[in-house]
Amino acid sequence: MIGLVVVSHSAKAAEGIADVAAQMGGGNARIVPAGGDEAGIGTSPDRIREGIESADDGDGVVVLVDLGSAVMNAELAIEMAADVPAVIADAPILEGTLNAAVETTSSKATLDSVVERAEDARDYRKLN
Amino acid sequence: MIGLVVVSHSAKAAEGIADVAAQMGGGNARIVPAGGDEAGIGTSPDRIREGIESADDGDGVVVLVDLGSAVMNAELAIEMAADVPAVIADAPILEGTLNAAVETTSSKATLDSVVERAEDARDYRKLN
Amino acid sequence: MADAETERDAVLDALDNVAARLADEKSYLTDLDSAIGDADHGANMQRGFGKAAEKRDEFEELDPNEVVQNVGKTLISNVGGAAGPLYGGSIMFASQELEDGITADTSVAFAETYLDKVKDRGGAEVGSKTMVDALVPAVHTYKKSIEQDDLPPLSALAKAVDAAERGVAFTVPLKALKGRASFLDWRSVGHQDPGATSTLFILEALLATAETYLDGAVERDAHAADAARRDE
Amino acid sequence: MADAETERDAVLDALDNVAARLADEKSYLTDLDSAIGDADHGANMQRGFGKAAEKRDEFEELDPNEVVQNVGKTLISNVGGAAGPLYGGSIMFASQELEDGITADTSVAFAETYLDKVKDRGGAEVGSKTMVDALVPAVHTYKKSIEQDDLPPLSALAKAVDAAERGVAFTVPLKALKGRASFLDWRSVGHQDPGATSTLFILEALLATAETYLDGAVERDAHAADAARRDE
Ligand SMILES: Nc1ncnc2c1ncn2[C@@H]1O[C@H](COP(=O)(O)OP(=O)(O)O)[C@@H](O)[C@H]1O
Ligand SMILES: Nc1ncnc2c1ncn2[C@@H]1O[C@H](COP(=O)(O)OP(=O)(O)O)[C@@H](O)[C@H]1O
Ligand SMILES: [Mg+2]
Ligand SMILES: [Mg+2]
Ligand SMILES: [Mg+2]
Ligand SMILES: [Mg+2]
Repeated sequence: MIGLVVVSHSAKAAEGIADVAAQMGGGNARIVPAGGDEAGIGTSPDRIREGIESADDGDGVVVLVDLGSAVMNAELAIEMAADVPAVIADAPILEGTLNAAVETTSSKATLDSVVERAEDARDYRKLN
Repeated sequence: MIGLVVVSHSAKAAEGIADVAAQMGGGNARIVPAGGDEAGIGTSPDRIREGIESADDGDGVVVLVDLGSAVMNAELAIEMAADVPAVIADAPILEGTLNAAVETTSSKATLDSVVERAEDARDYRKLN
Repeated sequence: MADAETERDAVLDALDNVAARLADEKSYLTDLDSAIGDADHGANMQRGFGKAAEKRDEFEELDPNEVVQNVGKTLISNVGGAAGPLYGGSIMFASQELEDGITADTSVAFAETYLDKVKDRGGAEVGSKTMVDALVPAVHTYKKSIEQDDLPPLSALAKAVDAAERGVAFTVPLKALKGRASFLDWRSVGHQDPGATSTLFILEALLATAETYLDGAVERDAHAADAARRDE
Repeated sequence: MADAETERDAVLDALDNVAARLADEKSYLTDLDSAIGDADHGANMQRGFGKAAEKRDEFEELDPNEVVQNVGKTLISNVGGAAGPLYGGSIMFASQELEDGITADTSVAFAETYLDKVKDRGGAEVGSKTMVDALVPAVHTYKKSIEQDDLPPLSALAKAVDAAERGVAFTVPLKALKGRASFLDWRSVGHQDPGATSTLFILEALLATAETYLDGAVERDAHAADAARRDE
């Protein structure tokens, strides 16, 4: 199953987003929060790399990010975890993680389809 | 100053998002997390109403939401807190809260301008 | 109906019956929600209506419309999920239609206002695979039976229950467009909607209550009966 | 340069000088970042280069390019923020250009590879109001001074520092298009970019180090000097 890593500047936000998404995936999705850094608010390439390695079961990992430096650290982490096929989704972090979590539990899921579903969340409207 | 209320299904996610956004607003923004419900994952119209009332200093409140039922409970809460001018932004919750937090610290901020900045976050791209 | 006291008793009995029925169906509703949601709809409904039923003593002091309003409020604070604001908020809002008592006409007004509020709050239309799919046929049938066909309310309600049952069955082959199930996209097809089902159970409990308070032949629609649920 | 040992000493001294300079400028950089960011750039840079400088003993065992690589790694894990992956990741990556030692040519290759990586990682171009605004003129000037004008490296580096200084000044009137400051939109105009400024300080510390290791007239560009910083 494709794994998900949630990279927010806040460790709490990453955990909370993973909690909500875990429910969307019916408890079956593999979702690892990797938020915050040693100083508190921030992101850490080492934490993200560990997240990627633990989210992967061989099928690869999609990484969801919040701000700019989360993207850069996620890229670095992906380079460091060179054995794991991992891609960053260009998606709003919470909404993208929910969509992605549902998709990972589909028997037809691929890295591409998970990224695509995550990125679909950009078009998600909340008000009628 | 216009207040912000962050309504996620996860209390942790709401708090973490508020933490990241507080930093974007240079520590000056009024941001109140109102996530989760008594059972854990969920949203509570009572909590959201309290959040709206405490975020308001007279200038009104913009509410950021995650999933469908957060929207409905936020609407109910806004009806309950009838004295507070409050609007829901149709925006990704984390990205919208960050944008909105920056805007609320502008001397020219209005309810409309804060909603608009929050909704601009729909077009925010993370990868180059 | 009759005097305010009888109306209040009827409302309180209806509340008890609805709460009891939803408690019975808790695990069934949860099973439905586990297929296309987060497996909490049974617990949500049982908890919310259970809390409301526990307030029976408090409610004895109130006018019938106030009882309904307070049931709505209690649901808002206790159901949770999407069902909380939809059921609770709409019941609370529609209770204003019962200010002058519960009659055939005010019950139609209540039903319509309730439906409008659910649609407005949730943005679902018929075909979105939600409680609206049970509600629309039920409310339309109820209104037409009373206003056009001059049926007695009990019979109109029985027809409405049949209509809701068809609505529930209708949700099975649809793709969910609203609520949590919509995240599943095509995978939601082939599953019955939990909220439409709980709407049917509530209507059935209301019908059972009405049978002890109202006279009149109960004309039901033979074709619809029991279609939705037992086939699953 | 000369033998690997002298090169390693030069790199280690450069590291010390950079770390000391950034420690001196910590509060200045933090002030800049508090105007258009989150007031951590001073602490980030000081912490990251401080940690790297603390590893001097460890680094004594390594080849010069390995020292540079390990400085990058240390920055990646210790700077934090956007500066961490930009400085750390790009230094680490560009260190491969120094595998055959540190010469005028390999230093140009290092500078270019470093610049490309920063641009690639962050997506900023000249005018985005980032460290790229200091880096591009510095790297272009360095390369041209060495490759076209045949200036000695020390002089080329001095010119590069002047160019970076102009770049820093250039960031003031711009609207930020990348990084945290871009969230401020128009409100970022009129403020000097912290990352461009720390880039300048690093280059100044490298120049100071080079002056103790390299010979050659130091040709600086009179007009640029001291423009950026003290006017603020
Ligand atoms: N936007 C909506 N409009 C109408 N009904 C909805 C909407 N969203 C959800 N529902 C109904 O709510 C039911 C789910 O309720 P419940 O499980 O209690 O809430 P949640 O989905 O938040 O866990 C669905 O089966 C559906 O009938
Ligand atoms: N995408 C980017 N490309 C190039 N430089 C950037 C980018 N984002 C930020 N920077 C640089 O990083 C500096 C801020 O660094 P720092 O304060 O340490 O990180 P953060 O903004 O995450 O707190 C900015 O002043 C800018 O020069
Ligand atoms: Mg549910
Ligand atoms: Mg739920
Ligand atoms: Mg900063
Ligand atoms: Mg920072």
